[in-house]
Amino acid sequence: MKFGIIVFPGSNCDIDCYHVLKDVMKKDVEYVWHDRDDIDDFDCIVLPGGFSYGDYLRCGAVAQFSKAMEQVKIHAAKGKLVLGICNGFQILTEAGLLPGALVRNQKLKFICDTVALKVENIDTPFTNCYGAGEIINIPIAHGEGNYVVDETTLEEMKKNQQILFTYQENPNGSISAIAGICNEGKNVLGMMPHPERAGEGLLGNSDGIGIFQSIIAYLEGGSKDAK
Amino acid sequence: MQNRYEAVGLTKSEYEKILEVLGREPNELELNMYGVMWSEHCSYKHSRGLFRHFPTSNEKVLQGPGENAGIVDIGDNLAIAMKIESHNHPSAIEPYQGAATGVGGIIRDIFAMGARPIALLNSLRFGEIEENDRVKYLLNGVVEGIAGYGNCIGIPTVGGEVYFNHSYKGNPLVNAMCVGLIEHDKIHRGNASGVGNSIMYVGAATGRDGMGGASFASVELTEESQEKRSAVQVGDPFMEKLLLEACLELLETGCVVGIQDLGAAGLTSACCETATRGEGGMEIDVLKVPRREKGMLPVEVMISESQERMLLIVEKGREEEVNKIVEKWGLYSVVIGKVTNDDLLRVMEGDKVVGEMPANSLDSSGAPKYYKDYEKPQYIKELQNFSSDDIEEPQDYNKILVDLLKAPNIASKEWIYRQYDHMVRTNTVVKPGSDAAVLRIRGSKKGIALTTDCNSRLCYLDPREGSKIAVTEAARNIVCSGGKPLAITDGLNFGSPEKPDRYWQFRESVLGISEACRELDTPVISGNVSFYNETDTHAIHPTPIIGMVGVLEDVEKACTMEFKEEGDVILLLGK
Amino acid sequence: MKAKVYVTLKKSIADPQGFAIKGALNKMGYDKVEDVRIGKIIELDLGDVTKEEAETQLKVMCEKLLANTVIEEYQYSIL
Amino acid sequence: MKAKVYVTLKKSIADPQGFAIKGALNKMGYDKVEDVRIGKIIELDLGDVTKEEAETQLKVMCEKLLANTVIEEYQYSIL
Ligand SMILES: Nc1ncnc2c1ncn2[C@@H]1O[C@H](COP(=O)(O)OP(=O)(O)O)[C@@H](O)[C@H]1O
Repeated sequence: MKFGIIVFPGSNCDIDCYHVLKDVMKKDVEYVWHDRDDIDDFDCIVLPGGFSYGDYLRCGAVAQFSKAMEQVKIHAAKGKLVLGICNGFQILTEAGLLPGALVRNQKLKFICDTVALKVENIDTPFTNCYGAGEIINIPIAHGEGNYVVDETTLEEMKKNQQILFTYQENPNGSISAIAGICNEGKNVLGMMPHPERAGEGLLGNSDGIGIFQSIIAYLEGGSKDAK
Repeated sequence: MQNRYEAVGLTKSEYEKILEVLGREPNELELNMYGVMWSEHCSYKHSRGLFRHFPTSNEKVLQGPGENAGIVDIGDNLAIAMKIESHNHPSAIEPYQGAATGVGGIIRDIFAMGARPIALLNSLRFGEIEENDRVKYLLNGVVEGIAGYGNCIGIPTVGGEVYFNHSYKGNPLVNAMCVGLIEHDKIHRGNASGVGNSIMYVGAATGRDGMGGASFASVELTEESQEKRSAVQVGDPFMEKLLLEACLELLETGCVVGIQDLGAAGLTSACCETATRGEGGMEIDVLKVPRREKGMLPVEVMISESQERMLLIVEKGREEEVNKIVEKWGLYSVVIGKVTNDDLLRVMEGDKVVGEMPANSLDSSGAPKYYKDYEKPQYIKELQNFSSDDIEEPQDYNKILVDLLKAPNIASKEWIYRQYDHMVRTNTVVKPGSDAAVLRIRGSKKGIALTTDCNSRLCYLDPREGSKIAVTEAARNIVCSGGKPLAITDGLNFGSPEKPDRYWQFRESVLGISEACRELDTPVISGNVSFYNETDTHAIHPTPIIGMVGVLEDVEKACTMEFKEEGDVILLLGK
Repeated sequence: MKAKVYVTLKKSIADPQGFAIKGALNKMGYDKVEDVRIGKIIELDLGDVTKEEAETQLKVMCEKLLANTVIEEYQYSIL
Repeated sequence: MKAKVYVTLKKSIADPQGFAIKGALNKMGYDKVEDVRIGKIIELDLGDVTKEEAETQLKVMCEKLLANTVIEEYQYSIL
């Protein structure tokens, strides 16, 4: 089982994801420079947080054109796993791998804090280690995490159970308090909160570990399928 | 008509000193280079003389003042680089960009040593917030600027302080501190050695930024230059992130013998400082310097303060290696000159020599140094006559408590630090809101504690005692978090040194810091002086900001300040 | 060839920034201000291309990069 | 009365965002693109005011709030 972390110019949570996967989860993990086009080896691709290309124009807008992202689209189409965190989520929506878009926080300020999330669907490769409706505390750090999507798509997402995480107290104005969603195939997850920042007791919180555990359990074949 | 030298901010005797050094009249380019380098900001001419009082070394200090940043040992072959810097005047003009570029500048100082920046802190002062929309505008802009830069580049802003006081009305203070981690054998210095080695330029292109100062006034400017000159520098944290990663990767290769950031006075200061610390001479060609704008004069190129640029001294023959790494990060590098052995800084425009002077006459080793007259101000006597017995005993202490908690200087600063990403890089063990921030050092059991402190009211009442208190408060914050204080960086913000009462405050403060640091064995390893913080009506309170680092042998033992459990015992230590 | 691209949020998308500015203007005494919306102008120097080339280029640039058509609409003018 | 305000960075001020977008366009194959600068457009509905009122109001709004005249310049048009 191998994880690949795509590094764009301006990514800065790449090493945090690497650390959690390598040192905490003890898994095989590699950085993937944005201009690489060979990602066949990886079972799960992580798009880390940060400010790819300075987040200029729109967050995640420029990163979608990298060679690696073309490969990520193919990887996702095969049903393999993609986890986009924060800026990674923004890139996934810009690239059309996830519906909707992320706009400025309602109160216009950048917010760095730890917030409570509800796990809405545990029947996915990313959430199978949580309990149904479990409340977890995960840090957020973003200025543009306000999720918007049109009503029809929202209804479809609800019907398909694509909403995986919601905020207990909506910090940024997201529609339906959405914090994280997956695609129809349930193999691509985008979330604004940072599970990799909640991976160790020393940092005060390890609620985020469940996501990585779920992925590993899924890849080891012990758990739910991606449809 | 104004004299040539006055137009660039120099005095008659300073001009005569230039004549003596050169043995001739300086041309416009040279005069401007002396003007910027001998400015207070670059030469520390009014403060340098007093620095000898500071304790600057002990067995843990690996690099004291004089380099881009100071470095102190924390054991296990690891060390901490740190420095604080002010960006007060730019922030007063344009709070967002002023604060942002302040953060950018201090980060470059840290990675220029070869250290990876791991934390930022900021110390802010504004006028009274309740009465003034301008103050709210400044606070908002400054905090957004610090957040905008630090968050984007991915270095956590883990602490700081903010105070509101009428003396800062019209003259806010914005001091940014950066802390880096480095292994002992990887320390780099801004040193141009090895005759024939290449001088390379990396980073953003040069524009006419930051050239609004008096020192530029005498140059005959084309209309285009006039129009395009801008006192406001704009930060590009994305570019800086690339520059940071590229430079750290370059330093690993061993082909870089010296590295220096282009800060105040731009190329002029980077060239003369690296030359002076190295072999002594350097020749550069302004035509080779990448430019953002057309038609720039040599002098504009030499003193531009465009952001996100670095100067590298590269082993001859290994330039391609540099280009390759830099290109990988989407930047470009060019050779703009070479190290020479003639002790001169020679500026070329193509084949034409357009300026030439002894390199060490420009930098602080050659700049003038002044000891000013000082005099204890009258106000001190009056204020010190005050006795707390003259205050009536309050009737309702509960109300007083609530009033105190409401006071902006005491109330929670969460509104500020919630806008800063203080967790990125997942090392922040103790987050903002406690006495000091604590970061773990990956790959070891250790942690470091960081804080900035200064109560400027106390410094106003008695600069010497107030400064001692600032140092000891920082030390207590470190100790309460579980750390052992190691060293400080000081951001000295004062009024005009040319006024005897302000100079007295400055001198007293330096003596106070020195005494406290000697007592605590926390040497001063770096710092910054910002003078002339005054308006027509008043000077700011003396504000010597102390940034301190401490080490925790076992980061698991870090302590936070909140009460933990009902029934725990509360003890009061000290009188 | 120079061009300007105007990118604005679709009507259906909330604009918190515009809303905040409306509030600030109302507070400044402009209490009749009913609506404020914020968009972007992108000024481009397309270099040495013909007007037709410019036209096609701009369309692709907008669709692909300059605007996110999920939430934004765009217009452009060639100068 | 509706109006549009255009706020752009002064020529003398560096525009890192524009520079980065220029780089992205060049990489996407538009290698002739020479310069990109990014500004803001503010669309206002000023409510029930006369054209003259709108004119004076806009000037003050721009100077005080909509543009940061230290680094930006503005233009407006009343529709
Ligand atoms: N400008 C700031 N930036 C980041 N953190 C800040 C800032 N101002 C205050 N803080 C944080 O808020 C907490 C309380 O600050 P302060 O009131 O200055 O503490 P104290 O007076 O107890 O030393 C500290 O953890 C400090 O780091």
